[in-house]
Amino acid sequence: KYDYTTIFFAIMGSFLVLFILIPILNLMVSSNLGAISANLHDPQVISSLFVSVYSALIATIIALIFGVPLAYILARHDFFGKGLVESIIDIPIVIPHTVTGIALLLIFTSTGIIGAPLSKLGIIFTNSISGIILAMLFVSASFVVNSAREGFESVDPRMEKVARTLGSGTLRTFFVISFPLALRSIVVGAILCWARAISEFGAIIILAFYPLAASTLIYERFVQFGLSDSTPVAIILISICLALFIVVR
Amino acid sequence: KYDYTTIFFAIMGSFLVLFILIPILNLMVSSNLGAISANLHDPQVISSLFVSVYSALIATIIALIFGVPLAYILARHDFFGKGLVESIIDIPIVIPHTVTGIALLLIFTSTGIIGAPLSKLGIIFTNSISGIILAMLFVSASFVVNSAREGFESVDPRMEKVARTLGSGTLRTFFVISFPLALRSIVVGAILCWARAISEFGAIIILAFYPLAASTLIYERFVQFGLSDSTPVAIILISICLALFIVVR
Amino acid sequence: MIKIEHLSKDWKEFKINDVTLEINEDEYFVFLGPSGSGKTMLLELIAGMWTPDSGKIYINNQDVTNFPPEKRGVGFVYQNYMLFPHKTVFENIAFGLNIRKVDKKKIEEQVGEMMDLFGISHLAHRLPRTLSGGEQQRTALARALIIRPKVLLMDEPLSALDRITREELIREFKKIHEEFNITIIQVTHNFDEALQLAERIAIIKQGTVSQVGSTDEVFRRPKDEFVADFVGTENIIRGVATDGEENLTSVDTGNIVVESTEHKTGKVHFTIRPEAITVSTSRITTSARNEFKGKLTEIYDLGTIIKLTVDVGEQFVLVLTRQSFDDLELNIGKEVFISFKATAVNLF
Amino acid sequence: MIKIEHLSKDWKEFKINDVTLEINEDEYFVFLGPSGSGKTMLLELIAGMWTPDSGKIYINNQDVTNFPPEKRGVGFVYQNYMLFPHKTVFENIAFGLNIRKVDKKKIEEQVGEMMDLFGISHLAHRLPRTLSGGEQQRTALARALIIRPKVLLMDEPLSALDRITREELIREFKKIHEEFNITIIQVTHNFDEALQLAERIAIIKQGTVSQVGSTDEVFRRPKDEFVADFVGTENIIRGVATDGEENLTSVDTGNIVVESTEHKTGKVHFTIRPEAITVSTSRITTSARNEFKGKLTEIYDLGTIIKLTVDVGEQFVLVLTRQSFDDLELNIGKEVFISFKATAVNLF
Repeated sequence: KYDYTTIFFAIMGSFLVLFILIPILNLMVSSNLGAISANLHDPQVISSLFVSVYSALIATIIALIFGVPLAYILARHDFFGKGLVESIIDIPIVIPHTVTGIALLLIFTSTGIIGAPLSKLGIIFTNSISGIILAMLFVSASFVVNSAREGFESVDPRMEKVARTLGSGTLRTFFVISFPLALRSIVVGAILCWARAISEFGAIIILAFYPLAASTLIYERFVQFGLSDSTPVAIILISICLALFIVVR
Repeated sequence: KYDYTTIFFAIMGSFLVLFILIPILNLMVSSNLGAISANLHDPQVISSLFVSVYSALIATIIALIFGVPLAYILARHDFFGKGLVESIIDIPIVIPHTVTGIALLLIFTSTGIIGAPLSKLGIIFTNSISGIILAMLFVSASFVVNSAREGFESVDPRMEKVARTLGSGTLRTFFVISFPLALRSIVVGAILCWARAISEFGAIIILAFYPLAASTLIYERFVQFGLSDSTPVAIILISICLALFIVVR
Repeated sequence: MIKIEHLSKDWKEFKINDVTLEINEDEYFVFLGPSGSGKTMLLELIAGMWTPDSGKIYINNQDVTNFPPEKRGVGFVYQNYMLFPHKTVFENIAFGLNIRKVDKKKIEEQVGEMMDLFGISHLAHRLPRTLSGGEQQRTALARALIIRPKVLLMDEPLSALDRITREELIREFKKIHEEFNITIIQVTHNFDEALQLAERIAIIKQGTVSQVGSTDEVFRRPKDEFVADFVGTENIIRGVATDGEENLTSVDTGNIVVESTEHKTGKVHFTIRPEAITVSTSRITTSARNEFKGKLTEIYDLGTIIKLTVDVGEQFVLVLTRQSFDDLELNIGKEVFISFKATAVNLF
Repeated sequence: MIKIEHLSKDWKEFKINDVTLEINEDEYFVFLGPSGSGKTMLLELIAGMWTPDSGKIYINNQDVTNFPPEKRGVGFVYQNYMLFPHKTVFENIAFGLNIRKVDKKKIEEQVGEMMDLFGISHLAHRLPRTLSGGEQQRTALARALIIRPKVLLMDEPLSALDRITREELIREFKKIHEEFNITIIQVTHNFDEALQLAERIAIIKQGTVSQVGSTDEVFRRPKDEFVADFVGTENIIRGVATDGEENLTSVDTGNIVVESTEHKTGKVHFTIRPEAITVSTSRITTSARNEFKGKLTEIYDLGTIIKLTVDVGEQFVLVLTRQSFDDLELNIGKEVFISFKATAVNLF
């Protein structure tokens, strides 16, 4: 039924699929339930999971508050410098993670241009949850913006125009028509944003080694105790991420 | 000309844009040229940049060889399990970076199920360039697949069908029609793949701390000598990434 | 009722260029033009969906140029219905009343009446995607009309529908126009639609108004080659016009001389509508001033009618019914006579 | 020449269901059907772009069911031209010869001839996106014909073009059909196109062949309501048929009795094409077996022709030219007589 070219391409493609799939499956089965359950009772593990999950959640909420309006503007308006704004939003994807950490630390440290005034207000970013949230927001906000934008672009602007002729103002039209219709994409973007936030390590380790986030804990265990002690924590964290990933799909 | 809703949305959106832009600009201007030039003469910096650039290039080439055929299959065929394959390709985006390192180490270490037979052939992944390439390929291959797939989807399959009726076989049609027309997207995917590869830190630090990649070096300098000594290397690395990013846009 | 003065707007590939137009109260007005001519943008400008670069728009003698759409009191119906997909038919129609915070019971009553009028009451709780095209367009109409707009704007409302639904809706449009005492402006690229509905037509060409007039005027006296070609005149022939005898104009094409009752001299085009030309197999005496002998060169069977091309020095296209065609026993190469009145020759 | 036997294919929303069909050598054959009827898929099945679920396809008595497209020797032309955008007009046309490793000089010669034939020589080094629709379609035709296929398949080749270009290309299709000794299968949803081009037509409905025959057969004797409706018969009326006198069938609609030369009894539909009905203001003696007195209820000005609805108990639609309409001095409500021959009444 399929010709040789298709079969050849399919074989080539399978390598990549297996290369990604096998390490993940192998990880999932490589620790016994006893070790996992012991780790689930370790207060350090629980607290680090809480730090990761909670910080990623706050970062996602902030990304939504500022990202959804931006996405709507990008979907509906053409303006001078639009290309530049789009580029800026995408930049964090290509910046090395440790560089991100350095860049954020320079500006948010208690002597940095933003960190200094805020530290007088008692807001400290080095080695604090705020710092973790900051790092996560920086690397993950683009997911909310890009996904929400796609959602808004799939809503025909003429539908909004019709709502306008029926007496609905712009803000009301946004909340009654555009937002509900783009909601699915916004939710997908939020979940991707959350997952990307939880996955971050390089920027966090520089900005805020403590309080330990889950990905930092895995690294610390690996350095101090070796592979077998870090594996159960890795399994717990990947399970949370994969569960959410399956929800998105 | 613009109504209040649009202005309000634009202001909200600007916060996010500035939040990303300011740390990057600040980083770019926060070190003097003397320090940067001194670092450009430091053999450790040069060698780490070479490791990053070279490994990312190899990872990208491997991703192209296996990813482009996969992208073509995904763009042209419907098959059972297609959704699963698409999910697997996207999984690395949501896996925490240190977990990726653990997962790859488990399987590619010299006692792992793939690492063991390969180590007998002299191919070692721990603390070697091969390990760095491995980590990079895992986190970045999806960029090639997704971008190439978009490229192939933008080529009307009927154009290929017409080429077939004119006497061109499937493989020839791929190389004469589909590939040249999707080339732009494939190149964009390759550059994004390369940038994502160079940005990786968490997986690399677990799989292969040595030879020092640039992002690892930044971390090491930061831990040993502090912020001001790691900044010049960060500037050099971000300049390379931004230069490539501008090429893509 | 609606007055447009020197309206211009330039946006991407769309352009409106210095349009001045007046549409009367309760008129059924049609913008007719090819796709990309800017007719949709003109309609959206009237609805307030764009800010014009320059010019003014008046509705009921009020300058609404800077009014947002929600303040203009116009209803809008799109080709692709643009129903809110997350709301039922009832909720779609009730939308405008909900915005106006109308009492819940009154909303139910009014929406009910509207649904009855369009025969869609049984669809009240269905979502738009489950409806046929015709049902969706009726819902869109009901939704636009329930707020009792002074003006109803419709952008190609029939283009996405099949022939039968189209004819049903043409009848409903006429009914709405009579019963609602409403000014309707409809955009279309289909001349037949315009003929069946419009009281007056504006031909839109590349963002400008090429000709305005009653359907009959535009149809019988196209102002330039573009209009003539667009409305489907088949015979467009060049020639040189000179004053002839009996107050007629003679147009010499180089091969034949045609007489017209219109006055123009110099290089001209003239048009004759295919159905204004009579064909016969022998010379007959009629009141027609123009009669030529020629050869039948082409026969196109178009089903309901037959289209012939006759070469009398110039090529003329004419149409006749199948019965007449059979009666005359025509075939290719046959010698025939064609005749048409001088009043049927339109010069420009 | 082409034989299709019990061909079936089910893919997503597209479906071909047990199609059996024979197309003769050098025939101009048209698949006519509404959009979504599967006619394009049928064409692509003949070209080998799909593997059928079941059934056989023969070209020149050879079973090609499992041949890939490159081995079938068919040319294919799409509605949207599908020119290779990264190749010039010359390179597009030369594509098939390059694949065949034809000598470079010969390629130049043959492509040159082809471009001359279609009048596109001046475009040789232009890229497709810089061409008009008509120029692109001529290039696509030249590209398909240069490999001298036995069969030329065309999928809605005229749908994306304007009226004038369409008529030019219709003439060129006829020329190609004569000069190349080629079997042409064309897909269209436009009945007029089919009438002007086809020797035989297959009406496609939801993946099945509804009727096959000469254009005249399909047009005058639609087999069922779908075909009748699709080809545009306006008068479809129900009634009960009984054997009448003089070997005729009488159809009683409840309001009038119509006579037909066709034989059928029981519940039937009958159709009469609008142009087969004659209207007059006084009773006249003719050979027509059916004559009814009624009232003129609707007048539609369609430009070239006028469409009338006459109520004689049943509603009949008929068409006449503007001149006849003016001569008869018709207006709504006027009492008129309609008549039609028993041979014009089609029962099914």
